Amino acid sequence: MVMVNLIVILLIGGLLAILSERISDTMPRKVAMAVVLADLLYLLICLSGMPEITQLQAPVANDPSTWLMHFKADWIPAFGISIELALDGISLLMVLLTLVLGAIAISASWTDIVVRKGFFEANLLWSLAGVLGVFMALDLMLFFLFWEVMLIPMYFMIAIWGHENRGYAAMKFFIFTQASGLLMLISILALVAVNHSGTGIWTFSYFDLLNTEMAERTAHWIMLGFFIAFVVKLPGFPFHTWLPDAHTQAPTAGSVILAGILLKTGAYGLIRFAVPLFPEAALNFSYPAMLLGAAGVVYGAVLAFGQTDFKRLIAYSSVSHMGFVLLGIYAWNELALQGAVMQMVAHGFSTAALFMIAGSLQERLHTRDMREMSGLWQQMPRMGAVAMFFVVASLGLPGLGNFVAEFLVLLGLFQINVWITVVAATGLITGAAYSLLLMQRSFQGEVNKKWANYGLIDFGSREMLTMAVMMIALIVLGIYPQPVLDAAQPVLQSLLELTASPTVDVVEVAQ
Amino acid sequence: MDGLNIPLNHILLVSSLLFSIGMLGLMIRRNIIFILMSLEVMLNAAALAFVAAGAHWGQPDGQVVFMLILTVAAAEVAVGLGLVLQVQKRFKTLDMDRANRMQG
Amino acid sequence: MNATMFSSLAPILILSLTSIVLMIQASVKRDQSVAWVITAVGFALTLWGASYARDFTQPVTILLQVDHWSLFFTSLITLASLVILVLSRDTFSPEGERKEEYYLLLVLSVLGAVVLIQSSHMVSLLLGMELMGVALYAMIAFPERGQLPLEGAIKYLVLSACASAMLLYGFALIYAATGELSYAGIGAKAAAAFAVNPMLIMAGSAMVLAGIGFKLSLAPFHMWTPDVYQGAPTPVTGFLATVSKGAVFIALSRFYMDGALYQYSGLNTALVVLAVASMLVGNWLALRQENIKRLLAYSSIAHFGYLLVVLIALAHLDAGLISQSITFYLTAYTVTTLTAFAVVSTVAGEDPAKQDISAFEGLFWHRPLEASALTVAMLSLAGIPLTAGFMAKFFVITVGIQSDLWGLLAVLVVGSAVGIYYYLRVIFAMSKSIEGDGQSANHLEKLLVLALLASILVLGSWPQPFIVYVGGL
Amino acid sequence: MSETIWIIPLIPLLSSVTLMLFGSRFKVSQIGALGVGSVGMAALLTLLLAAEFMQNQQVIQLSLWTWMEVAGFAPGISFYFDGLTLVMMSVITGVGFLIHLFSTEFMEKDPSYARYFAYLNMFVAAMLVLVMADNLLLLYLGWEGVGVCSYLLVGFWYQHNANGHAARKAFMVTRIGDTAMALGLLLLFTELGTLDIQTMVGEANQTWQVGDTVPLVACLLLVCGAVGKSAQLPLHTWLPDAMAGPTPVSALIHAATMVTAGVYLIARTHGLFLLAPTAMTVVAVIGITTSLMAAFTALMQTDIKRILAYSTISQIGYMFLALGVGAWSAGIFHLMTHAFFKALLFLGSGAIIHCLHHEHNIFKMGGLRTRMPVTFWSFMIGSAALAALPMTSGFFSKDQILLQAYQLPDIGPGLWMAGLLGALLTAIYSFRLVFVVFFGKANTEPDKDTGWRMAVPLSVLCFLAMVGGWFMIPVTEVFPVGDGSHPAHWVEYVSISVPIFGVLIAYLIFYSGRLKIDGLANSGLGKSLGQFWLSGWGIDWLYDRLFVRPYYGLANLLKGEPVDAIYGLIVALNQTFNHWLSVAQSGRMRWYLASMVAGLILVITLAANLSEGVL
Repeated sequence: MVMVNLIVILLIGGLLAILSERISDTMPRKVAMAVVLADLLYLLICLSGMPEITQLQAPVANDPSTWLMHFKADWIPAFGISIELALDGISLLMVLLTLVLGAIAISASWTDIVVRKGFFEANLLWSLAGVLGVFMALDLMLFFLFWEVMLIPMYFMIAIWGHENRGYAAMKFFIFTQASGLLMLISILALVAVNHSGTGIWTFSYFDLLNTEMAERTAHWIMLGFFIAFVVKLPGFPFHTWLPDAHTQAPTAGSVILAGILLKTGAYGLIRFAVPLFPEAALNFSYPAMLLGAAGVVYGAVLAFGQTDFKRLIAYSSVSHMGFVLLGIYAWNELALQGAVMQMVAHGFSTAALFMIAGSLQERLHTRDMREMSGLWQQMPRMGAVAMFFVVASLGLPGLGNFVAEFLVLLGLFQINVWITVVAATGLITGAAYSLLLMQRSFQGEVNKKWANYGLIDFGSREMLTMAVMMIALIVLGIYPQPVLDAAQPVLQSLLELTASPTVDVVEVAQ
Repeated sequence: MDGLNIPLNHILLVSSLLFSIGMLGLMIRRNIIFILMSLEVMLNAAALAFVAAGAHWGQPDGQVVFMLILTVAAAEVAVGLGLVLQVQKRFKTLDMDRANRMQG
Repeated sequence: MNATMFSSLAPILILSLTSIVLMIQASVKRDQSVAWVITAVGFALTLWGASYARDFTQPVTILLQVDHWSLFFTSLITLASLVILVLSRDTFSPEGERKEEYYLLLVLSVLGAVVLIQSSHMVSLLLGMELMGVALYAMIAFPERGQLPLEGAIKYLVLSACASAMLLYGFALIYAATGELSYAGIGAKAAAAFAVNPMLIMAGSAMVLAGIGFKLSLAPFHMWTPDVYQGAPTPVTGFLATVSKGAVFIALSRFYMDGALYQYSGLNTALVVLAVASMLVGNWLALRQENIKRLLAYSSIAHFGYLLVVLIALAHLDAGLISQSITFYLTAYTVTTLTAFAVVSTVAGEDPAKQDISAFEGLFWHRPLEASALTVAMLSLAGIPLTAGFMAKFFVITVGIQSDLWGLLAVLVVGSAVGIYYYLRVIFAMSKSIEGDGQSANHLEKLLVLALLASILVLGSWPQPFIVYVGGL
Repeated sequence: MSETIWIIPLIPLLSSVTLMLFGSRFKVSQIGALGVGSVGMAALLTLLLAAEFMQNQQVIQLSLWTWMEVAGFAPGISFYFDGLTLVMMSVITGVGFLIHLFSTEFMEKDPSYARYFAYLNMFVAAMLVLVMADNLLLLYLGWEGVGVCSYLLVGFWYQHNANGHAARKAFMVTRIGDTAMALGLLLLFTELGTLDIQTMVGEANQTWQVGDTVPLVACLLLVCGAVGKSAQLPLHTWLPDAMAGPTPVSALIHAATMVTAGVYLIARTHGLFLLAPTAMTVVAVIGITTSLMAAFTALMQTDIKRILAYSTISQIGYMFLALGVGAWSAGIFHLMTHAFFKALLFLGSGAIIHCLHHEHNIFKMGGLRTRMPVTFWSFMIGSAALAALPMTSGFFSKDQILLQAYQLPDIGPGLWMAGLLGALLTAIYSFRLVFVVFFGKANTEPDKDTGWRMAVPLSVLCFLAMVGGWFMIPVTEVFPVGDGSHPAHWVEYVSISVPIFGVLIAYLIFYSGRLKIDGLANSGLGKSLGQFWLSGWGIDWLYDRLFVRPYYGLANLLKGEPVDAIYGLIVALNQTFNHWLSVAQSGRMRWYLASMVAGLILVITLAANLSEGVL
């Protein structure tokens, strides 16, 4: 019930946010913040009451009773569809990330949104609710429902409060994700149908579908449906082109949620569904998948380097970073998977922060074009310093979360395929190139006279507080990532055992 | 039966010719009146086929349907002619090619 | 004929009675509000009649088949007609036009639709279709002024008559081949006839398919759709889109199932081609359409393409899941389309200029209820979860997968992906920040919109009771 | 003390964080006190540690916590302390302290005083982590940390685009090496299952034979990292540009400490390199080639800091040579003496620049001998040590290297002769600098002389540069001991006399003017050769054409997102269909009829296609 409550609180919170606009103009954001923090607090209280949380027990992937939480209620029994939610270490990490970044996104929207604030905060909360659902739903239909529905508030956030080209961006975002979602729907139904024809039972439950027997070819095609849907969301090369537009045009809070959380649903889906449901098909497909990952790493980095739009650059950097996640997942060993999970968390913070900085700049300068910036450190040293921190985080400075992630991915990947590792590792170089270019063009360089008398205001205490949360998070992840790793470890372990199959050849490391 | 014993196929051929003529008329005529006439031809082609089939099977059903078709045709044309009057009034023409306010 | 047969004919009888009462009323004292009330009461009684007749399901003569399925659809289209009735009260041409006859036509058209739904024989099919169609011509042309309604009506008349001719000719050929006019009879003799002269029965079935395909506006028989949708008064368009098409589709499926025509691969291929063409053409045409009524017209083309997938699957699956899917789909489609037309009708009225998508800009902010309803309707048409349209698509895909119709599913995905674009365009326009006048619809219409909105959401988010109910039909 | 060595890097780190957070609220004197004090404290602790170590020779291994633990990969935040570490720590904290002190005066007027010390302290902390790290991953943390600090400090005066460019170049070029090194780490872990240096070396000796491929690859990857950080061929190009930073930064980072990290890395993992003799040869060849290349280049430079930068590259080349020939302790010894005299030279040049209104061109200086005596003597001593004149610190270390290189079989004498040539060049360019700057006629008037905060570090470093050669570095336990044999005496004599000869040449050309080289320099060949050397052998130019521009070009080419063109094509296709179909919706009824008829024919044709018959 806890999990249902988590979602319901956010849904109701959204309505409250709309209503609260009638009380005062500034009320919605306060309500939204209160709701998210209350949700977070509620989760933490519930967790602290559970004995398992101190020692996350190893969940058996296909036995829900071993999971941290499990909830099941009938929904459409005619098709064996139920409201089944469950929580294990990875879900928990993602849920926590969602709520924390949700609060951060609300903080980002504090002064950014000037019209229809109530509706904005409502959309924000609803999209968070959808994401929570995605991370907790273990009934495939329910998962699909959340997967699709979370996009609608996101669509509105881009379409209503976005920037100059919002219509195009929102449309592109929606069509990409929906079209791929349809493929996933077909895959889900096909999987269920295969299971139905084998067992005679209609069920959409993850736990029941885990060991569905099917022909290799069938598995391959069904798996591809899932794969494409998740990779579009990730986004992986070459399905990424919606992302730069959506990120660039979204309002700051939207970008934070998009980059910080929404992309992670794709990675989560791969780990939770695409591979475990079709272990052989997925792992036979690992080579192309890893190639796509490596291509994403390189391509994203090169394109990021060519951008002049602050947010677009960060968007492409996300493409590059999420390429590591794809690599990590399809290397499918504990090191790489831990790296992927770590990257999901760390990238969430580092990119969210960069988008907030971009948003703050846009709010102050009314442009995102880096050619018009330059030398902003002079007037906004605090913002500059913060930006520097997150830039070096994003280029993978050891001691910060992203490094741990990328290194683990590479380490795991190296055991699977040396040459892809080498290609991916060039991402460290190109990553540094665009990251530093970003810094150079915006905060460093000759002071642009244009802004001299513009009365630019440096980060205030609210912004610094928000940033501090993320900075501390990244530092902690960077030098003591063990809690995150421990949370994910048992889950990954059981997934690995589940998918361990003699037919899957592990490519020997080249001598 | 007795009297003329025309094979069913021959009548069907005739009726299909009639039907085609009607269709052709529909496609090449621009005047709404002629279009309605072509429709009549098509309906009657169907009616003829029914009658022939009924005769073939020795059932009265074919002729029943024939009556029905006549009624239907009458109803269609009655409404059609009513509309034609309005068309003349509002479009000042009976050329259907000019009645194309809506497109795209 | 015996007494129970009259009981099972309750809906038809009540509708006929209503039409007579309306005629008498019009000849005694013309008063359109009274006529409206009579019609409403007539529809309400028809609903009652439909539930009453559930206890007397049986074949009524050779012509009609009264069963739970047809009674369900009788109720559905009666409900839809009630909605149309509510929308018709104030929306079109309030100044001076006398609408008594309009209500009469509406009742007659519904009567035709009910006959069509219950038909099990070519003659009843013909009767129902023509009754419904002829009344519709007049309804479309009902406004006294303007060229568009007239143009729509005359086009519909001519093309529809042409389609009827095709249909009839097809029937004639089938009759010639089998000597049967009832579906069941055809089904029984078709195989033998096929063995003797396959060309005859196949050509006949194909022509029937073409005739019905016209009414369902399947590509390439679709071209009338946008013009008629646009030209007709909005409530009439709504009627055409839901009642007329729904009834015809039921007739088609009955003919197809009882006539056992699904076993002929040639016909199936033809259906596949029509389905594919409809899915693609409908969505492509709608892509950049500016007029919302035309847009909905194109969307309906695509939707009947999706629905056709279910019919095609008949060749591979037993009828249970198929008829369940058809029922769910048509219900969802009807509710959704009615919602859309209800909103269009209350917001845009009969003014062509207000039917452009751009005229809907900013609707979110000054008419939130209508905008939300239209948004949900669009999402439902696009097949987004939590809406009825999603569950409908769920059925179609499930059926498609179980019958291994992968090619059709691929086209469905492509079509739906294209579809998202234009549905979203409407939503996007409404969400634009433009201040507009805050005029609002009357309470009845608001209530109606709210009810429709709720039913889309309930069907989408809690379909279990309905699925169980439909399964029991 | 052994349990608390982690405090040594922590102090500057804390100081740095404090300065970052609250620097803007502190007074200048407070900032200076904190910045210098923290490093001073670290230096003091290091001194205590050294004292303790000298007594008990105790190697310290200290693990604070496990950094991460995944599937057997469990690097710790753990430190390892032995003689080598001690040498490095002493240099870092000791020389670091002096440079910090120097900076307080040098940077006094800068508005970003706090930021400067924050970065500088951060650097010291990162460098300490680098040398104290017990495993390669933690070492990598320090390694990257110093890289970032270097980036921040080179681009410290961010208002000038050139500085930003230099900073990025420094980071990027080293990053290339770092990435290769990271790959090396991946390889080592995958093969040996650990990154703890001591365990790893032990494992390596168990697993591999001398001459195996895997250790060779691993070592070469590590060398890549070392080459990048230590500015050796082919990744040396960043260092001369890195002189854009404040001069004390150049002294600390780009002369004394960070750039020698590569040397440290190889020395630290010498156990691996012993398994890969080829890798050692590569190191030696890289070292000597770099050394010569840089020396020739230094000969032609006119910017005082660039001369020193190339000289640094050249000297590190010697260290690489030492490592490559197995003269581990000689390499480290040279590292230390180089830290002394090069820091001295840089600080000296800093003092000149500081007093000469930021003048960098040596030919615009001149005659500073009398006006800036402290600086002059610093330079004299520094240059003497650099040129390895007898009895200076540089003499002892370089001599050891050359002699051990000579003893290498086969290529030894060749290396030795090349080394000698380098030594000759070193003497020439270093004294060219001295003669041009401090003798001759004055071109620019200094407006001040050094204050005590500059003078004290200079003096201390002078002392160290003189006597550093007598220090015994405690690394005998760390490295394998050589066979103690000596080459023939004549080799030693030649080695000693070559630098003196070089100074003589410099004297003849640049001071007395007896030796005229104008003719030679102005001849066609001379000119182009001079130009070639001046440009650093055209390597920058080459890289620009080979890598930088193509990358910019590629980024520019792809900027418009070509992948989107695929989707654009899909959209265009849909629009085309839409267009065609819309045109078909002409509103003409007869046309609609035609479509219906066509449809009818189509349907009949399909249905009547009886080839498949009944299903």
